[in-house]
Amino acid sequence: MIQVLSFYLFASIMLAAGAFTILARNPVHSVLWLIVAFFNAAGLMVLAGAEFIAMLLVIVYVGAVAVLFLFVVMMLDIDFAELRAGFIKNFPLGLAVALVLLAEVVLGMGAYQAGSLKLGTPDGTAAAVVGASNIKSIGALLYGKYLFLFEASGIILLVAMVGAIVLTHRQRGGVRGQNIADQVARRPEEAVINMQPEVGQGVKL
Amino acid sequence: MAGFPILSVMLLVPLLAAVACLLVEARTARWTALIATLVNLGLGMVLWANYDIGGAQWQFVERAAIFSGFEWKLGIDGIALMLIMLSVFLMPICIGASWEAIEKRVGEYMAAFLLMETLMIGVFAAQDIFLFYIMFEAGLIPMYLIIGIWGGQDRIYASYKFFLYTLLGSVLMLIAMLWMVHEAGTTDVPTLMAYDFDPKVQTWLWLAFFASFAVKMPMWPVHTWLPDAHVQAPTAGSVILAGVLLKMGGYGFIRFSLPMFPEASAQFAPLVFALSMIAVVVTSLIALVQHDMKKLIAYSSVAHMAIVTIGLFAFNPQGLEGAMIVMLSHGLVSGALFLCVGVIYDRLHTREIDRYGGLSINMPYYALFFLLFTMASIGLPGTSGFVGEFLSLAGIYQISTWVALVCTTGIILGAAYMLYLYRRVAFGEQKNADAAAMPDLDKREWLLLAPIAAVVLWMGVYPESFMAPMRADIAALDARLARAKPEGDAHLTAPKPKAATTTEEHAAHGGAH
Amino acid sequence: MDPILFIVFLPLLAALIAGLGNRMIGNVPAKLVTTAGLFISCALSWPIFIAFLGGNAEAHVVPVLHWVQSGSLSFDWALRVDALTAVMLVVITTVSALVHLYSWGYMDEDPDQPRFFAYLSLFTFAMLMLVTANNLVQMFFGWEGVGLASYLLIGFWFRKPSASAAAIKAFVVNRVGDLGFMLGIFGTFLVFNTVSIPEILVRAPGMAGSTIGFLGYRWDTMTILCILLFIGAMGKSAQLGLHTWLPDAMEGPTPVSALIHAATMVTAGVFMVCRLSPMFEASPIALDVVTYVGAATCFFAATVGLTQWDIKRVIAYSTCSQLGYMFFAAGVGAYNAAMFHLFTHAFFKALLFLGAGSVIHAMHHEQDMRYYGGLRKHIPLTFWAMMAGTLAITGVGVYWLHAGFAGFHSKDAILEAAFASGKEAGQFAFWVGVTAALMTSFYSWRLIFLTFFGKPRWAGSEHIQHAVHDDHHGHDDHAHGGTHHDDGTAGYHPHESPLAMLIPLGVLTLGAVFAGWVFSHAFLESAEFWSGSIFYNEHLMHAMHEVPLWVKLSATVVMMLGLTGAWYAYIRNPGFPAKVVGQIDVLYRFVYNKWYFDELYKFLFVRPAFWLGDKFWKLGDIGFIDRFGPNGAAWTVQQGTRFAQKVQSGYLYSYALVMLLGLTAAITWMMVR
Amino acid sequence: MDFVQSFRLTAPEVLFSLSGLVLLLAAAWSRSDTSARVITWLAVAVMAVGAALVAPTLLGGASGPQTLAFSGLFAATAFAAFAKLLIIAAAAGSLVVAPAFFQRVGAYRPEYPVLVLFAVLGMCLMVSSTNLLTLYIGLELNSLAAYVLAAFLRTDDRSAEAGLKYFVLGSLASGILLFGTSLTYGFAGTIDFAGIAAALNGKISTGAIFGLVFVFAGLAFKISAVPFHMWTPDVYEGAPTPVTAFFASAPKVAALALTVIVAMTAFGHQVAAWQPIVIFAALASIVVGALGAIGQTNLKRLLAYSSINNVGFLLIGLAVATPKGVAALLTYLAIYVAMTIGGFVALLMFKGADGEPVEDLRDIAGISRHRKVLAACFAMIMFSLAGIPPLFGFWGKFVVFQAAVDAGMVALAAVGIAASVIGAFYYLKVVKVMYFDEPAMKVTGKSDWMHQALLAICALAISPAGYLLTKCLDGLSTSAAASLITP
Amino acid sequence: MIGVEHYVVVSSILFVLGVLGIFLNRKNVIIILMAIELILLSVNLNLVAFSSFLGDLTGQIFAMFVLTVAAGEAAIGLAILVIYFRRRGTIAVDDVNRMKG
Repeated sequence: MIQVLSFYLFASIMLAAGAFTILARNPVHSVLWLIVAFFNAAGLMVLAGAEFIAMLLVIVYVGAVAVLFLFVVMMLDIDFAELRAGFIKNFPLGLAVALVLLAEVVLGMGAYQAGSLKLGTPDGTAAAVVGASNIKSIGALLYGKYLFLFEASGIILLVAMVGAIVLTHRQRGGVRGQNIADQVARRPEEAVINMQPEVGQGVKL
Repeated sequence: MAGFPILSVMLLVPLLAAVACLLVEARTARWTALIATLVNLGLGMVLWANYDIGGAQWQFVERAAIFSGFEWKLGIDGIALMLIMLSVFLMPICIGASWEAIEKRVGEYMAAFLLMETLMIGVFAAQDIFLFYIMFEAGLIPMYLIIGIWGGQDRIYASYKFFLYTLLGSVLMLIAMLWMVHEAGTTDVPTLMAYDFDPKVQTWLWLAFFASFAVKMPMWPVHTWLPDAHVQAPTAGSVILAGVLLKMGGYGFIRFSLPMFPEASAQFAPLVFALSMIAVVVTSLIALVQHDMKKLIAYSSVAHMAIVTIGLFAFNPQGLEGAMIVMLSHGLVSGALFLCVGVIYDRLHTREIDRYGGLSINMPYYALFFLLFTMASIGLPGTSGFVGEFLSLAGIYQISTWVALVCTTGIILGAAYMLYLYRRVAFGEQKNADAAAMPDLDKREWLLLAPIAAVVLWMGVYPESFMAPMRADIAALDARLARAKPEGDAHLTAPKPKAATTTEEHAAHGGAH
Repeated sequence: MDPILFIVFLPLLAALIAGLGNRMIGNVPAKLVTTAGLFISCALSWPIFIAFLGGNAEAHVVPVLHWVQSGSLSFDWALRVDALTAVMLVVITTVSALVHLYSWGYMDEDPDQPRFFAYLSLFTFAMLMLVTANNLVQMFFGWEGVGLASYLLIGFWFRKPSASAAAIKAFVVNRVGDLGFMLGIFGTFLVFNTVSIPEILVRAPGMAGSTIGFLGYRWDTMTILCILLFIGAMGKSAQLGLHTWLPDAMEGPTPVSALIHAATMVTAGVFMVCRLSPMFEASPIALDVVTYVGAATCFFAATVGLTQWDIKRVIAYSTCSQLGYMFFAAGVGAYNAAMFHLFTHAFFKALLFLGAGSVIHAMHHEQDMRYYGGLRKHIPLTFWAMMAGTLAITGVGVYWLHAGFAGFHSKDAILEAAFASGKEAGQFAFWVGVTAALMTSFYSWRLIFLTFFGKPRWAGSEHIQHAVHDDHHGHDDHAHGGTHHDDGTAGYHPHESPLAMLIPLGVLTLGAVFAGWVFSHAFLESAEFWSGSIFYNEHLMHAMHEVPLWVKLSATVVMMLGLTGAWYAYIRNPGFPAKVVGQIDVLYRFVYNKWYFDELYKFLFVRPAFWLGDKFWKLGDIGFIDRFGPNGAAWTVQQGTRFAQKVQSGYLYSYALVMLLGLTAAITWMMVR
Repeated sequence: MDFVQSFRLTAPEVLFSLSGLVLLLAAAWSRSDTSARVITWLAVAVMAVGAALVAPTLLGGASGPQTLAFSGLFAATAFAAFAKLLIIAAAAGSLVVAPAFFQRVGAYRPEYPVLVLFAVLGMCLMVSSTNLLTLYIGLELNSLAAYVLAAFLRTDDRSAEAGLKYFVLGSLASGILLFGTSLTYGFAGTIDFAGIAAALNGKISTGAIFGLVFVFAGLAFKISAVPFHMWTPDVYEGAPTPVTAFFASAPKVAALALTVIVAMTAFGHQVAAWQPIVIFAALASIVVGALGAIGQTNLKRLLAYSSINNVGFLLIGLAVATPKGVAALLTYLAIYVAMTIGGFVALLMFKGADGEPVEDLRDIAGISRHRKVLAACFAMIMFSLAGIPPLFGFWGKFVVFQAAVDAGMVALAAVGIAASVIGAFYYLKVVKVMYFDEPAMKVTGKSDWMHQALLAICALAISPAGYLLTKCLDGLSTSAAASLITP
Repeated sequence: MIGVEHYVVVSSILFVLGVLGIFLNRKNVIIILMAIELILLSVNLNLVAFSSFLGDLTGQIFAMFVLTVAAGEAAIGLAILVIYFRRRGTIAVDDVNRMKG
């Protein structure tokens, strides 16, 4: 019973937070709502028995991604007054389509009826190790069967890093460094020229 | 001759010359093109001379399995031979016609024409259905460029219309070809010609081919690209367009539609007849009111091509041979007429009929040639036009007297609009000083027109030269079509016995005394 | 080498030399070559004719060249010589040779003489090909060939708009006939599986009673074939309905009118019917059609001839009318009579035309008879020639002596045959023929009286004034040109034509006078002469002799009536015609305007053709096919492009929306599937 | 687990990752232009070696269990090899033309070739994937690199916008794909393609169907099939031209190959379910691509629409759902790569006097007068893209339609080919502008020899001479298709 | 008892919320990036739920990879956003409209 209650609690808060994320006018609020959503999602995952992923979610998202968002929001120095969240013209259409999609997914799959989903049958190669914790089982799989992709995901992160740096890293242009040697070596005869212009001719530099 | 790949060489010569033309400057390009086309004409003569009339149906066959899905297979029968001859004969004339008229981008122009020649020969020589298609379609590119670059005022519209119209027509044909190849398991044209497709499917296949060939011919009501294309194209472009490109449609009918789908051909013959009848009458009437010479001749082409189609669908040797001769004749005659227009266009830079008049006075030889081709166009006996028209109409009469009657009115209307044109151009007083000051044909123009005139008369007086190579092929086609041949409405009933007695009486009456 | 080859191809050769050489070889060589060619042809033709007359010649065919072989349809170039051909050969070559000669004089001042002579020779060649044809297609070749030559010659003075218009008209109207001819050939081929004339003629009688489909109906085979072929003949021979080109054809130089539009080409239709007479004999209905059409034409043309003022047009309508005689003769089965009339008519009509040409020549190209008058004294030789021609055409002769001018023999034979045929159509034709003969006599004499008698009325003519003006220009003040001379001559002095013109007149005069008398036996009473080349209706020939006397005399009587009437109206009481015209004004105008055929055709065919062409073009091709076809497609594509560009708004959210729409659509489709 | 065998099978990928890392290090230490060039060439060399490693797989027609590496996460089949070769060729092609382009604006950096290399790695994973996870990793590796590349010209407004649009929509698409993946996983109980195929046999639950639809939707984005194509014109226009060339070629090959793999293996028993979607996407792509292109004056946008149009034809090969169709698709892809690279190289060669790129259609008016060869090549490419014989582009359409007809889908072929006529219109327009119009004399800049060489190669490949390759292409694509679809 | 269907429904709603976030927003690109995170979250939730109910860890592994990639994606996305902002001085979605047609 407590499970059911917490499920509905987590789920409703998560959905509400999600909704506020996209509706909030202030991006900072959005980020904060996003964090709320993530926390509650982690809760749901814990309920489903996936502690490791739940923790990972909190660590990666809340700890890194959300902070990154916040950081960027701050850094970009956006005039929030201007960023009134308006809705597009074809909002009703979009909303309707989205709701239709939702309805179809829910109704179509029969997910509105408890216990109606007929899931597939796994082949058992990735079943949890009996007696081992969730994290241990995952670890065994990750470094065993999925080693190859694990390595590949490292490259993804590398690419993300390289990409982010390539795009944003820049040498500040327009900043002139001082070259003392040049300044010292400068002679008056290089800087001052005596000229005797004709009347009405002006000086040609 | 054995073993010498003469057809491939005929394809290669203009191709190489085309590449060469792109690289050299104007003068050299002209000569290169002329020499190449003359060489090809020579090769064509050799081909004709070595063609064994009454020999194998397919001669000079070459094949090389160098492609996947289709083959490099060339070979000709009498029908293809004649059309190849037409192409190689007209090409040097086209080059000559462009000798002075084309001043800008000569190398590219010559290259386009030479490429065109390769593709035309390729179309007629291809024995692989896809090879045919490739050649057939590829011709659009050089023609598009010829109209678009060297054409007249509205060349852009005309070139688009030409290209897209014909492209749309032929893509459906490709689908049909794919299906046929799938069904028959071969891309070999002679094999396909003998393959019996299910009559139900033939209907669709026939329609798909029809879409292509009808546009190419062009048949009413998909003819409207032709006047535009003709009017805008440079003289030589019109010559090749009318002379050879239109023939591809007829060739398509005779090589594909008829032998491959005899039942469907019979089934759709009424459609063809209806369109042809409309074409003859309507386009002739339209030609009557044209003010632009090229447009007039273009419309007359539509009418003439309608005679070709009725001949083809007459299902008898007269119709088929007549259609072939009309094609050859029209190739020469309309080409020559366009040359005639070109001659005066080069001098005065207008095709407006009203700007001319009384040209017989200052250009008598021009008037003579123009007259000859006019007469050939309206099918005066003794010229090539007559033989073809006569046979076609004689052929169709055996199938439908109505069609024969309506299409034969073409000889009246044809005479009306062509003579009306001739009258306005060559007769009457000289209305404009500049038109009156135009000099008569120069040597180059003589060289262009005289050979065509000679062949037109030759074909009119002794068409046997042209019909003999085709006879066996037409007979084979006729035999193939025999099973689907519709019964004509004119068929004869045997004299009644009672009537026979009256005849005798009558004869006795006459001879008794 | 058979002489027929020379007869036929010499003119062609000459035409090519003169035509292609044109100005390069000069006038005289061109004229020499062509004229010489024709005289040689003529000289070679007469022996053939005479041989047939003597009964010691065989019909034979000279092959020339293979022409067409397509399936079972095969025809060659070949020259057939038989009695019928022989008749035509002499007519053609003789008249043509004379016309060539005549043209030396008549066309003397023309700058384009080589062209003219080339055309004439070309025409002769085509005509010879026509009459020597052994198959229908070669006949058609000649048929069209003479059409071409006729076109060229009518339009010879192509600067004149009326001339080039007349040329086109001639060609196109002839083509209407040719339509029938071609269909006839097709039908013949369908029925007999050959186009060879002898084979067809042998098998034609056996076809009677069989039927054939045409335009969805079943018809009696021979009837429909003959009628179709006869339509061709109607076109070429200017029969009622398709006659409109002939008067206009007078735009051509007068020698042309003489050669083509009187003596030879227009008789091709008669020749064709005679050549195919066994075919026509197999179809009584077709024969009746021929009879009625011939009779109607005969009457119609005669009425119009009564009213015309243009000297050549009068003769042209007269020709038309005479052709009607020939046709109804053929229609009643008297082919030999038809041919005989053709033969004699060739001489006297050519004579009339050449004579008219001589008059015109003398009157400085004035053709309106209202401005003639009193020319008898100025050009006496021409006058006498014309007189001979008129006597011949009106059929002056004495029945009891069996002697008269050419027309007397032939026309009387036709009328008798029509009466004797016993058929309803024949009776009709007889009465029409008699009536027409009356009119013929009237208008022929009217022509003579107006032209040669009375006082000169030349002053009204612009041509004459022009000529006078030019004459006086050098040495006289032109202010008084014409007004000086109260005698109506306007000071103009007509001159007799040169010798080159007079010789042909002389020769033809001999023909007009003697041709009937000399040849009537051979033509009318000798089956041996025809030797099977036409259907010789011996029964009818006998019946002709049995007709009542009044029938035999009728032609002569009406001739006298006509002569008297003309004399009264134009010599005795010149004001009389105007009075009569005033009383029958409507009728007069109807006849004067040629029964409004031209207007009718213009209204029925010419204008609608142009109107339809314009509509088909502007409304059909441009307004409908292009608009809804290619341009419509282009427009649709253009709209699609605009829409596509509008959707591609650049906004992220609309892109996302489209993706979502796509996704939802796919899901929805999957659910409702 | 036999690591040796696995490494042998993944040798090209391992090579790409390791050399990518090494080159990245090299890039980190040397920041001059020259070094960027050198690294570019090194990257190309690496790709060449990679190609050499891949080629035997293709020639050997590898298929079956012995192609599986790393616990079946990776399959080095002939099919994958075919796609990889194309990917490598396309990537190398778009790489060698890049330095000259970026150098003018001083924006070339050694990270560029490294990113391309990693993108290629990602694509190799994609085409070798045997399960949804490999698919996803490969896809994202490629996508992330691609997002960066799109925005690589960071001083350029359009480049940044392109990057942003690409990123947002790409992420949405991968979200859709992932959602589908999760559903598929749930309803099939596995992420292995083979397992999915086994589980989703016969009549399947709506959930699985939805999974299928979402997966296809995600993939459709990558191949820019209508209606998931909206990003294409904007991104192609905004991205630096060499990047656009890359986008239009290599990822398209990878994504299409991947789509084929998913469709034919994972959902191989559900042809009836996805076939209508693919058919719709194919026809819609043909039409929308053509319609969109007609109104364009920007050449890059035009080529973008053209690529959408071509995807339509490619998808017909997939819609046929037969080995022959797959082989046809591969053949078309090969030709498509040549045409696309050639087209963009020609585009790169349209330069003003100062080397500034000329992208507007109006500015290349009449270039046939003063840049004959360039114009001729571009015209050839246009005709080829339009599928007009005798240019080789026709062959691609030909085989695809042949496959369709052979499979009895005549109506599809007929509609598709009829719609291709609309497409011909805008290709013609380009030719018209180049050949018929009066010269605008904007294209006056000199071309890099590398560009010329590459254009020459592409032009030769799509010229009628290309037909000589048909036998080879046919053999290879047939064996590749056979390796994928084992009966 | 909470069944897998509950999770599916919840994640579907979240998914749709994320999608809505992308195209209902027209002022701020950052929100769009967050919406994307929501979508990925919904996917993860799905995967985890299925994994749990299937008794198969693959889903969780998958979710891990999704997390990883999502992190990388966020980094790249923000980087692009940054350079976009640098160039244009705005991140309003309405302004990301220079290329169209």
